[in-house]
Amino acid sequence: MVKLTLTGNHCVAYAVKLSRVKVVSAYPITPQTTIVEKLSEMVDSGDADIKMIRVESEHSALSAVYGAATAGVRAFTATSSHGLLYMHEMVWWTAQARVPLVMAVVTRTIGPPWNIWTDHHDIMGQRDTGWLIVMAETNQEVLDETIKLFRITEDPRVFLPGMVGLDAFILSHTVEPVEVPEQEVVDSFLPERRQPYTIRFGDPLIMGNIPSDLLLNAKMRWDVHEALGRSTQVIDEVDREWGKLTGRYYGGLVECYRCEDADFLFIGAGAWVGDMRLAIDKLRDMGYRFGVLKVRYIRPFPGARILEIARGKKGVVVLDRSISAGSAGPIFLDLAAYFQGKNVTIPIKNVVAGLAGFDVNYEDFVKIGERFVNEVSEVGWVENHLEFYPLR
Amino acid sequence: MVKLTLTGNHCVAYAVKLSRVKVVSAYPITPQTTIVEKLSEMVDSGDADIKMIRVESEHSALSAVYGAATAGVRAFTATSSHGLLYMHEMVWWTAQARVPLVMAVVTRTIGPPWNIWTDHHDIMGQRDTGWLIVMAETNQEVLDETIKLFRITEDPRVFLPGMVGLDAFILSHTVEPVEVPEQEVVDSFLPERRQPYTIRFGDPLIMGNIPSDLLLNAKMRWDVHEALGRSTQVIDEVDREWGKLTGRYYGGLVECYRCEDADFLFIGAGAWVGDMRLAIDKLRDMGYRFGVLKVRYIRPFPGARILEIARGKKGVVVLDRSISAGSAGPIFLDLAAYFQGKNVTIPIKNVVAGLAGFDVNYEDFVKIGERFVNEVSEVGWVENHLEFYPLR
Amino acid sequence: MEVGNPLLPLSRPKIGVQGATGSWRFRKPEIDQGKCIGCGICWLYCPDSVIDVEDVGGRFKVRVDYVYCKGCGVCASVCPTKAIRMVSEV
Amino acid sequence: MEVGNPLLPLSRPKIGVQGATGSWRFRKPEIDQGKCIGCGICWLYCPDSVIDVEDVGGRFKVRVDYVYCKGCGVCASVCPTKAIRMVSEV
Amino acid sequence: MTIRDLPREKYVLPGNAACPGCPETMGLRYVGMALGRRAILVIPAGCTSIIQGLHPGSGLSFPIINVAFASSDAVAEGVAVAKELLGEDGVVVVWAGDGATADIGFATLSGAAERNGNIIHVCVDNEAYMNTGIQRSSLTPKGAWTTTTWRGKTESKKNMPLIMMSHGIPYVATASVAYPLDFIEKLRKAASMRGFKYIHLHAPCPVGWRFDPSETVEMARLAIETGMWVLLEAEKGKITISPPSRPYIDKSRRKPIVEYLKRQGRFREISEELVREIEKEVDEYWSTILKLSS
Amino acid sequence: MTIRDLPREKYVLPGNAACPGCPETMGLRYVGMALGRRAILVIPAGCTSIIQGLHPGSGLSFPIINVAFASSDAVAEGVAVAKELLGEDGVVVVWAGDGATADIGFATLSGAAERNGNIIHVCVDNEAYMNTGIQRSSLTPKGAWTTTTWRGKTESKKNMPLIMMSHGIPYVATASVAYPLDFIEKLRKAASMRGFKYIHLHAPCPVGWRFDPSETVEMARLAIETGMWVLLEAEKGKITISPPSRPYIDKSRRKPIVEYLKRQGRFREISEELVREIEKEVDEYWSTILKLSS
Amino acid sequence: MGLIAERSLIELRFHGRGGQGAVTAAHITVDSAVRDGFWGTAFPFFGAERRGAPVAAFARLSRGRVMTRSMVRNPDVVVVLDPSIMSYVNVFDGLKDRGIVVINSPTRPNISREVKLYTVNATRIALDLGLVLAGWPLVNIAMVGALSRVLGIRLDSVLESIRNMLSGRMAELNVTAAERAYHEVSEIGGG
Amino acid sequence: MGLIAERSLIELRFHGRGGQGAVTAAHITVDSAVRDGFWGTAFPFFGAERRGAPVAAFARLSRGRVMTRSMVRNPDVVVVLDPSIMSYVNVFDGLKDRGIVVINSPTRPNISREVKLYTVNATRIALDLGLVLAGWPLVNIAMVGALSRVLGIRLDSVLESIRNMLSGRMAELNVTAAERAYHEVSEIGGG
Ligand SMILES: Cc1ncc(C[n+]2csc(CCOP(=O)(O)OP(=O)(O)O)c2C)c(N)n1
Ligand SMILES: Cc1ncc(C[n+]2csc(CCOP(=O)(O)OP(=O)(O)O)c2C)c(N)n1
Ligand code: SF4
Ligand code: SF4
Ligand code: SF4
Ligand code: SF4
Repeated sequence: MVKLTLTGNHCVAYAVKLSRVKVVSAYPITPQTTIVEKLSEMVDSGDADIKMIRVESEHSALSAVYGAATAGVRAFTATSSHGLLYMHEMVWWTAQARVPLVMAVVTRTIGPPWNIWTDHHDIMGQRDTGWLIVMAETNQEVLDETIKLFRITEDPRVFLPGMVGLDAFILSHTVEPVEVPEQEVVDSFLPERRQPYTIRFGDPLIMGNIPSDLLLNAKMRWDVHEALGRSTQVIDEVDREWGKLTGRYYGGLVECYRCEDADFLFIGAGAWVGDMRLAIDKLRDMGYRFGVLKVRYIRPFPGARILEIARGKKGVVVLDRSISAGSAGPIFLDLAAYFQGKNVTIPIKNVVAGLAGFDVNYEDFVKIGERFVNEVSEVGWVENHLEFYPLR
Repeated sequence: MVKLTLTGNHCVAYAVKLSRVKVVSAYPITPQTTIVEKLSEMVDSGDADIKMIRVESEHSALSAVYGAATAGVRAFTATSSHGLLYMHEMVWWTAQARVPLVMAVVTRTIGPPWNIWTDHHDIMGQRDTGWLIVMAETNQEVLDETIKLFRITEDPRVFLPGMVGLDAFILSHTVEPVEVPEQEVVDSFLPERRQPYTIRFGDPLIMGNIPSDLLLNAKMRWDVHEALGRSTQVIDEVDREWGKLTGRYYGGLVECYRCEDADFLFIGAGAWVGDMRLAIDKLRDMGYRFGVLKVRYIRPFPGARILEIARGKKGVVVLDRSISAGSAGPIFLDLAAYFQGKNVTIPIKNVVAGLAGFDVNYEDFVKIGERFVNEVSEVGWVENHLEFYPLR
Repeated sequence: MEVGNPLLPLSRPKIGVQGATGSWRFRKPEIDQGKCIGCGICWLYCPDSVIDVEDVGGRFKVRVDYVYCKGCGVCASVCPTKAIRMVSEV
Repeated sequence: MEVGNPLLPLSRPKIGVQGATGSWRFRKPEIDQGKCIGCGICWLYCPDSVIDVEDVGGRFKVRVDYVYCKGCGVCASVCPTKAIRMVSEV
Repeated sequence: MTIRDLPREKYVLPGNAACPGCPETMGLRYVGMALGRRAILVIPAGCTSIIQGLHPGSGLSFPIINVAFASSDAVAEGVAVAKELLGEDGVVVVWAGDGATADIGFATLSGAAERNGNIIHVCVDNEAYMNTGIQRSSLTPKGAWTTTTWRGKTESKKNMPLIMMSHGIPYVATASVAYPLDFIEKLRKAASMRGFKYIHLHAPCPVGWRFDPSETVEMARLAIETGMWVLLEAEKGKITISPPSRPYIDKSRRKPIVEYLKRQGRFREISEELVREIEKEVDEYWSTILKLSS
Repeated sequence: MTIRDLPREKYVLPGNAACPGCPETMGLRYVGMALGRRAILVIPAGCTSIIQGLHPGSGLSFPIINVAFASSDAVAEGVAVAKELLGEDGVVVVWAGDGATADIGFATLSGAAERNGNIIHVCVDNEAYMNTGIQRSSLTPKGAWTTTTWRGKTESKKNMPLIMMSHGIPYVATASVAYPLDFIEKLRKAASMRGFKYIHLHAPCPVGWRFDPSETVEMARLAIETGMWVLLEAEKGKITISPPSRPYIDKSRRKPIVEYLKRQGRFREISEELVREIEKEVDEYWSTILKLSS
Repeated sequence: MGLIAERSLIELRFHGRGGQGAVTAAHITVDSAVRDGFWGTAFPFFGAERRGAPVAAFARLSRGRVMTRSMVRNPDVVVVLDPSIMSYVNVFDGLKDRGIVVINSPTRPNISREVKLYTVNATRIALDLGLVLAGWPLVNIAMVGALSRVLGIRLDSVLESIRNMLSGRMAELNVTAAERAYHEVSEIGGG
Repeated sequence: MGLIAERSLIELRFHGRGGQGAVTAAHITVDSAVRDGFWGTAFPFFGAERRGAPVAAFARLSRGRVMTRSMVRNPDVVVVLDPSIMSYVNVFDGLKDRGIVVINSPTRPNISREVKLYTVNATRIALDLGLVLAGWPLVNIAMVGALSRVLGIRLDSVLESIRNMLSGRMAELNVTAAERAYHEVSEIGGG
């Protein structure tokens, strides 16, 4: 275990190398670019035994790693924002083909206007596709989750692709101390590549022709959903094992900070959770007992785990860094619908903030928390369950 | 007003012609193809005064109509399934550019395996993008909504693009009687093209360069959401006016069938609502007082309207023809989250059915309805709020 | 989950995947074995692999599988000795 | 919603959109008016439009806008009479 | 090589879902004969997606990855790279229609060519989007009716062989379903070379071109005999005209182009003027390739 | 035309966000001089997106639609079609980098070319993705360092002018920031023609090529003088070498290619063998275009 | 007053081969019924048709609006455009008890099920009129003529509909074909 | 025992020009502090930098993990790599009361604010050592040397960090630069 100061993007590159990925294909886009650059450097300097396919677009990047994975090797790509949108068709395709592979998504907002800062519209927009989606809070988590995703996606109970999200710049380009595991540790953790089928010369296996039995096809689609369900256990197991190996256990699908004795919760995902932690310390100083529930996995959506923790609380604030325009923030939608489904009545406020890279910090969260407590105690519920921050 | 027997796709073509669209660009894909073919035929026979741009992909199709619209004319495209996924980047782009234009989406499932039958994964996957989305139940509605969308999207309170969804084959290729309005009626209904800005020779207006003020940019994004909010009123006005002109008023965002005195509701969108209507007639014969609430607009999501109607009911079944894998059906998510936000506790069951084109008819809905009533009366709530139909 | 799991979108080669495509036919190739010189050109061009050849003393013996022959008539049109005649089945 | 609404992603041309880009400079073009033959070649090539010319009796009179000149040195390198010298400002 | 030397194993199975007289199954049979069990096929959306028939069976007996319309050469390169790393030996072939090749998938193709990815791209050119019901592609010839060009296409057929030669790849060849031995030899030659190989197979389609299904081969042959389609190979920028087309270097030996056009329903309404224009373009094309073969 | 005849109105404004010595602003100034207020610019992602500076201002004084990376020619064709319908007269210009032109946007470009859409596509070729920090593009020359080719690119520069000529469009031309009058004339000529026009502008970038910003023009000129870049026009398949390149038809008058390479940091580690290979490719290219100019 | 006026919903299935116009037949049937004041829907079997391959199309006729959009699983009426496919396809699959079958056939087909059977020699009619495309007799519209008689749709409505859908010589030939079939169709009784 | 050990969190802002290595300076500062057992984060001002344009980078140093990820709005310390930009950019913007400013300057700058001011002639050091790229003296690492003295980061940690981040001759020259700056930096007192 070496401690290095690394950017989030370099953490991705290290993780890919340590996971003994065989084929990488990616297309540059700010702020993902330094991942590809670092990997290129590792490859060209002989530091990593990876074959790079330097494609002409993101659609081709995901296509190329899909081809490599289908042919039998571990493969990786990375992108961001418009790049992710441009490969959207292949995002769907790879999940339904049930081919495990891993992608890093440096979350960045979507244009126009051109804007390279973070928000989560890009990655949240992929939440229907059948991919596992994990969001990192720290660079360490970026590195750890990338490695773990190979193990999880290649588990026979899962066999789906997965993406790890890291916030543009505030993780991707920020250096902080990171413990980089030894190669042997990773080798002992990651088994040989497993996948549900492999296309081979001489073996006439046909992938993807038209189904005759539509019900069977419907079940294939449903099994993508079920496999995500099955992955919850795999994630838990893998996270525990990684914890044993490295001392870093994150709690599986979600991570809690001061939740047990809290009256209120902040729920959110991504890098800004750090500021939420700070904020609730201050809020507690102010007499408001808040906790933070970090949603690590967006898919599978950990409704049951969240409910376990949130049950009995006086109120919950869901912070979304994107919005499903015309409805509400996507984490809120998943969560509130789940609560509704379980007949749980807790006031939930959805605050949509930090869009288009607008900086939000612990002071903002303090304000949001304070306002929320007042609102709930006055109204007994929330007046308006969806709010933009900062209010006009 | 002429009554013709037309396929859903030909209804689209007629609507486009009647709306005096100037530029059409589209790329063939089953089952959308007959829209383009019909329009091509109309153009080549001199029947419609439209300029067709016969592009090489869907990304370019939406790009071309976006260019035409930005330059100042009414424009239209159509696609389906993989075509919609392939143009996904431009779907986002056009909404945030605030350029009104209209697209028909013949809803078709997503591969692999290749499959041309209907489900709603394609169109529901666009629900974050800021587009208006309306789903048709009948060919008449296809024609009417396509015309109306030009008026709604070009309303200064809205200025967003909009898509009309019609189910593959069961609308697109099914003929049924349709009343086609006279050109004069449509002319009196549709004003001259309006748009928020137009790119002109000699006028150095720059669209889309990088923002200096991230909060302002965040507000731009939020205004896409707000504009969808504002569109609810516009939709209502326009639907009423169309009703006056043609006698066909659909109820704006949602349409009800025997909801008033119902104990239970089916809620769903698209062509299969017809079978829901039949089913509830049978269910009522069986003693179960059901009604059907048809969600016409997916975006803006009509949470408030639905709640108005559903309040006080004993239970609701939301039928989704797609799933946000790892969570639940998208209409359910929007709806249940909205109910949670308003502290409304009604048992809601999400039945995901008809995936990959698997045929579902009124008999199936009868079964679903019956089961639901039994479940709710036994459990007092729903045992499991998400179910695949048919159960294994 | 592995090859063979019905929930994977995988297929295996199968003769007659689309059924007995001979039913599509409205005309039928008849080979006049007297005229046939056994060159194998019909075999080479038949788009559906329904002509089978056997080497008999340096010449091809040609046989059509009528269960699957779609009756396109390509074999007749390429036969250099006009040994194949398309006969209507309507 | 129309042009001018701040919620539209629209901009208008502006001199100095990136501030006083003269501050980027670490060297500065100085024109030796004695050597200058007024050909206008520096004007033609200056990537930033910061050289202005005036027609004075069939010759160009050349002036640099130092508020914005980034100091690239292109003008100096293309000047056929070496009338422009880049002077360090560090 | 003669007919007798060709393997008889079936890679296109009887009872598949192709139309009668389909040029794509013809071509696929030749791919089987040329490469046999050495090939993995990567197939974007197109008629061949349908020809395979319904899951869980397949009318084609190759290892096949069906892929999204615009993705094939990238997928294929991924497969080729992985197989090389795994030490498994064989040939990765993209089998793509004219639409997948020259339209939506063109950037993907061009990218793989520029990287010199080790694959063979076969463009099976039936000159329109047949799978979706005969729409114009960039390879539809001028004057041809399609369901998106009711009065005939107004633009010329994009010259893909020339464009691919301009990519400077190791091997470009054209072929025709009427000349299977020539096609098979070219496939085998391509398979023996490293890097990106492009073979453009002319494939007249009875459904889309409106001729009787028995005439597929005849139509393909007429294209050669009229000089509308030229069989050639290009290595390192140098063109060689292939034997079947050699006689037609001499323009006087070419059949009149109308003989080809008038046999096809899609050209029914073509004007004489347009025919002359097409003739001129054919002459120009010959003159360009003859320059490049010198 | 002389310098004196050029308009002085500013289309690139002082205080924009380009790097010192930027070839793209140079080129944009010439577009302004050539077409002035007659132009609408369609600009995909690239350095020019940044050069405009921050909203709500802009360092460029054209009507501009910034567009998604792979969409520009389709957007531009849409604009052109609409403007024609509206009866508004002007020129729609795509101003796109080498990446937007030859990589991700290549299918879009090729499609618009095949349809003969009435636009001008200018490829401003700085031979890498500069906006994202110097990554390889298909137009990066062999041997050049980029941040995705640390040991030099192993493939050759894709030959876009030749590829676009093979599209049979009305007008293809190459240009260089070192020869503004030539570029301006070509732009004006293109603007006077109907259909799809392609102009490929060589644009040495000090940041990405690693040379002093004062040398942008010198570097561009060296490319011509060594024969690495050839100024030409092609109409109807016929090539004409433009005056600045004419002397170099005679190989003996060309400067040695190393003089060009050694001046650029990106070629610092190039081997002699590779230099010879590049020389050979340049000779081959000249021989091809001379064939096509005969 | 025919069947169409008696029942609240009639479900039909048309059997033919790809290229034979089963879908058009279904469409014209509906269009004609609509001209008579009824409602109807028609749709193809949603598959990739290949020329010559057996295909099916469906229709529903009703007094009020047809609400269901699902596949026709139990047709009241089956129309067989091409009798030769009966050796490959079970055209009676799901047919309601005592259902109606209208077959293009010169002779009385051998049917081992209790159905109301009608035949008409549509192939003969097509060949007589020269309604042949690429070797195939065009029987689809003639069959609509026969069917309309069986259902009680007015012949005039059918002819109007044909003229509306087709044009020129093809319209007139098919009008004649439909008229002939309307008059020539004959009931055979249970099989 | 320096500042770094006294405060729970120190926020820094580095001012320089595009290409001058302000981001690297911030990174090495953090890396050195981490070697001393502290925690730290460093990040660029997220913008499109152009060579020569004024840019900023940020760092946070702390005993425990740094939780906040937001922009540094009120720095404790400002480091100015290039004094000439002070006429264009207000480097004191948001600086905490009695904040620390470390400037690369040969002379005592004129500052009308109450700050703790340190200067070092990093340009001189760079020129002396021949640390020049394309006409620009490379002062960034020298400034880290000076800063480490001000903050109380061990010089050895800084040198280790430099050797780890750079290699060959560049590493050694910069090690020398950092050492010299460490020793030459001097406090000027409030302005
Ligand atoms: C992104 C996308 N757009 C459109 C389609 C629909 N589509 C499937 S096949 C096809 C045409 C194929 O034409 P071509 O490549 O020429 O092959 P052919 O069918 O002629 O063999 C089209 C447009 C698709 N599958 N995916
Ligand atoms: C779909 C998509 N992928 C990637 C990017 C990121 N991107 C923006 S500009 C650029 C490179 C542009 O290179 P080029 O076209 O050569 O123009 P230059 O920057 O050199 O002017 C890239 C990769 C993007 N904006 N969109
Ligand atoms: S008719 Fe066609 S399918 Fe039948 S044997 Fe001849 S070529 Fe083959
Ligand atoms: S130094 Fe550069 S920016 Fe300044 S005047 Fe000269 S050419 Fe223009
Ligand atoms: S349409 Fe043409 S290419 Fe496609 S399957 Fe039929 S015959 Fe073959
Ligand atoms: S990187 Fe090169 S092309 Fe881009 S703005 Fe800077 S100098 Fe211009």
